Amino acid sequence: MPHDHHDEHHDDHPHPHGSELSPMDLRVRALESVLVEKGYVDPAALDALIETYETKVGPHNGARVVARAWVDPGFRERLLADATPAMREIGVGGRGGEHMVVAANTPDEHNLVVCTLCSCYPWPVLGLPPVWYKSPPYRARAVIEPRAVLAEFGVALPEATRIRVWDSTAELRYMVLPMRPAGTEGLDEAALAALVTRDSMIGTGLPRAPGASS
Amino acid sequence: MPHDHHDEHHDDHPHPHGSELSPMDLRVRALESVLVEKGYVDPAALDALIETYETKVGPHNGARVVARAWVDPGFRERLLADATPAMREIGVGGRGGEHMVVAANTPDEHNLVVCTLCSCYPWPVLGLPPVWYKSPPYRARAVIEPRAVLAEFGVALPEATRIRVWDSTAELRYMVLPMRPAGTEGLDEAALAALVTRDSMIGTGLPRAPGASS
Amino acid sequence: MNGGQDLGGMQGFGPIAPEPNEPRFHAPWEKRVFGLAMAMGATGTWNLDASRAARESLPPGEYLTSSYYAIWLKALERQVKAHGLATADELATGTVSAPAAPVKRVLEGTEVAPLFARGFPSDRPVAAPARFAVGERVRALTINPPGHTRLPRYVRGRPGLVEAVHGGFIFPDTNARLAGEAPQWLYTVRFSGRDLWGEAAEPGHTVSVNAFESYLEPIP
Amino acid sequence: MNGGQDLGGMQGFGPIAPEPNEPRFHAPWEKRVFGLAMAMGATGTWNLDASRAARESLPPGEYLTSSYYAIWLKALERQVKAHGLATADELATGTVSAPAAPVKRVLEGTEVAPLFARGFPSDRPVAAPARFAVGERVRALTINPPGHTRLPRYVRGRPGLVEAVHGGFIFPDTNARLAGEAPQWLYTVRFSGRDLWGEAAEPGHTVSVNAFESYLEPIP
Repeated sequence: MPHDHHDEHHDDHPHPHGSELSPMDLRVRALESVLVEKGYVDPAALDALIETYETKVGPHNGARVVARAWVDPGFRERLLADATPAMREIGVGGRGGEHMVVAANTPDEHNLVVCTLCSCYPWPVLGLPPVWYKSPPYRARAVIEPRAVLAEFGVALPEATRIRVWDSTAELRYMVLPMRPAGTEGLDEAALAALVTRDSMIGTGLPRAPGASS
Repeated sequence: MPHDHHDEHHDDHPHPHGSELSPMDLRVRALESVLVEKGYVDPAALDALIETYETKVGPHNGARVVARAWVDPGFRERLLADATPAMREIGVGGRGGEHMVVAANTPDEHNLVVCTLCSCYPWPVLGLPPVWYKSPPYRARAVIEPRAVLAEFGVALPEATRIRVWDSTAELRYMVLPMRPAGTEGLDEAALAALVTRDSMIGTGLPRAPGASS
Repeated sequence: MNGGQDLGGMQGFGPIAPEPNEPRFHAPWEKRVFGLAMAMGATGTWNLDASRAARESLPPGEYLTSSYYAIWLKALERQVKAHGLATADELATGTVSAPAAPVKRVLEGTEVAPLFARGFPSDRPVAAPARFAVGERVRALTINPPGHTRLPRYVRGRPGLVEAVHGGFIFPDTNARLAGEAPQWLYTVRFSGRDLWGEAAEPGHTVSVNAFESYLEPIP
Repeated sequence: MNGGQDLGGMQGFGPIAPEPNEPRFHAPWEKRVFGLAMAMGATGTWNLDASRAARESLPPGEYLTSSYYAIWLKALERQVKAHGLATADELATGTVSAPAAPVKRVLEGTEVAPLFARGFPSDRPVAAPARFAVGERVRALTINPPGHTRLPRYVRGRPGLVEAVHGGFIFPDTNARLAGEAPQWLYTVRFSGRDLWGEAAEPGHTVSVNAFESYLEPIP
């Protein structure tokens, strides 16, 4: 068994057998039982899917892409020209990242990614999206008042910096390439990757400064 | 006491004292107690307000207006030119009907009234609006698919009839003047008024045919 | 405010549900809320536009899942608290624990019939001449104010025809925030279904809205 | 569909609520729903666009008051029932009482890693040349289809600039109703904040959306 909370899911006839099971747990358990028993779902596939997205994919993948782009101008160029094959060079890609676009922040322009219509997000690059990214306030406000949204995330940009919002309305998926922080000249790629936060690749944050606690 | 369900509202300290009181009843009772005790609300005014809108105003007022317009061409002309004073001639008007507009149906054009933003409705002419008029489905759909809405109300208009929707977005209030049904030549004003349904004055219905059961 | 109240053109709500022989009120508390909202409005602490603004500022999910008078109740409670007329604790307990605040007036029982029969007109004189005339083509402005407005989203940016000029009326956008009646010319503007909804609109369908002068611009 | 999902530009939701050290899932059932939705998608009974359509067809009030994975769950239950894969009674009891229906394929545990690492590309060849070129001014059409579409309301009728031409992609509006992939050219179109929201828009703000060719018309 690859994970912890599992034993409550594998008896055939779900029923209330303890206060730890919420009505939603019971409802989902019923659905799972039926779909598995009818042969539509292989329990091993279910386990593998959950394990993949719970433990394997995550923003560390995107951070590697960013760090590489910071140290390798050729990679950066390929990444901005056609992100999907460039990411594949370092083993990043897959479901939910089949058609990647990378938008580079500059002193003049800051990029911000949203999906107003649902929750599109580059899974293999950033993992599953956080609740706030999928929530009505973010989806509603990012396109109409992005500067106010950024301020709420503690990101204060100069007045002159333009804000470019990307609404993920098709199967393209977006990652922001943040600017490399000052004072990082001596850092190697792994140390740089450690400065790259998830939010800095959505556009709602900036990379950590070197020496700042993570 | 002017009405029936009243005694549960007049003790000073609401508390659960019987299963007939819902949580909402209790919550409103608390509010009422505080507002009355603080002297903002005169209980006699509250009674009078509720009695007025529960028992006095209603679509019978509008029906009188319609019937008069059917029998009196001069009244009809004044009603369509400036509805508020015309209605006052027969004692119809007041709060929620300060600025009335009457839209007359013709064989070429059918009128339909909605308030997409809230629940604006000509109270002294039609009474308080029914729940469906205030509900999201009606408010959402009346302006984008009025013919489909009319069909749901059982009103099938000829293809060539234009549909004119009035969205009550300010303090003007609308009443539809339906066409006088065929076969009503011999009826007096009171008999005609009995054919005028509330929905026919909103535009979601047509007057009853003479002899049809009410 | 592009809130839960701005419903024109939304989809997915399902059928309309008329109720045969619908009662005026569906529970005892509904009529009390109705009466209380009317009586508190008469104190002059706020106005009708402010009450609409309070209702539509409920979070959209809550607005859309609350019954009509539940929305009135929640808004009234908010207003009462916001204006210092009662505390949250008083509303929770029903027991008065803080002194009453002064209000401009209290509606007496004997005033209800004459006042409500007369009504509360919203027309006000406006010194400037009307900017638009009947028959003129205008466009509803693209505005998205965070506060109260009476220009629904579905007409914004759309061209229409002025079909009536109604005189000056209280401007809800300022009145709702108690910033003055600031009366403006009010128009009826008629839009074609195609201009509002596109080529798939039902044929022969128009929508008329009442629009304040500052909601409109001329079409050159 | 102008449903609860079409959120761009709505107001009244209040602040965004980031959660420090947010877990991947907030309850055991959430991860099961996630996995089940993925696994059932892999049976080929429906597609990703159909699943989006199922989620957004929840009544708007329910959509806006349901948690994210609750929306997934409700949509998945609907799809399973609509395609005859299970009955309402089976889902209520968790007990199988009807024979299984055939599905196109069943995802095996060993296939997950290679399949999901490879992904499921949505680009498709389109024979016709692209109608629009980078740098061209276009207008998003005014459309209000009752079914699934990926053109958000807030850009409809608004002028923008083509900034990228991406090749052919599956057209969600047909694919969602299992009426074919009908690939179309896909563009990135950039809109100014002022064109979308009016003069009060934040300065220097633009929004880029991905728009299918049939969502756009040239600006003469």
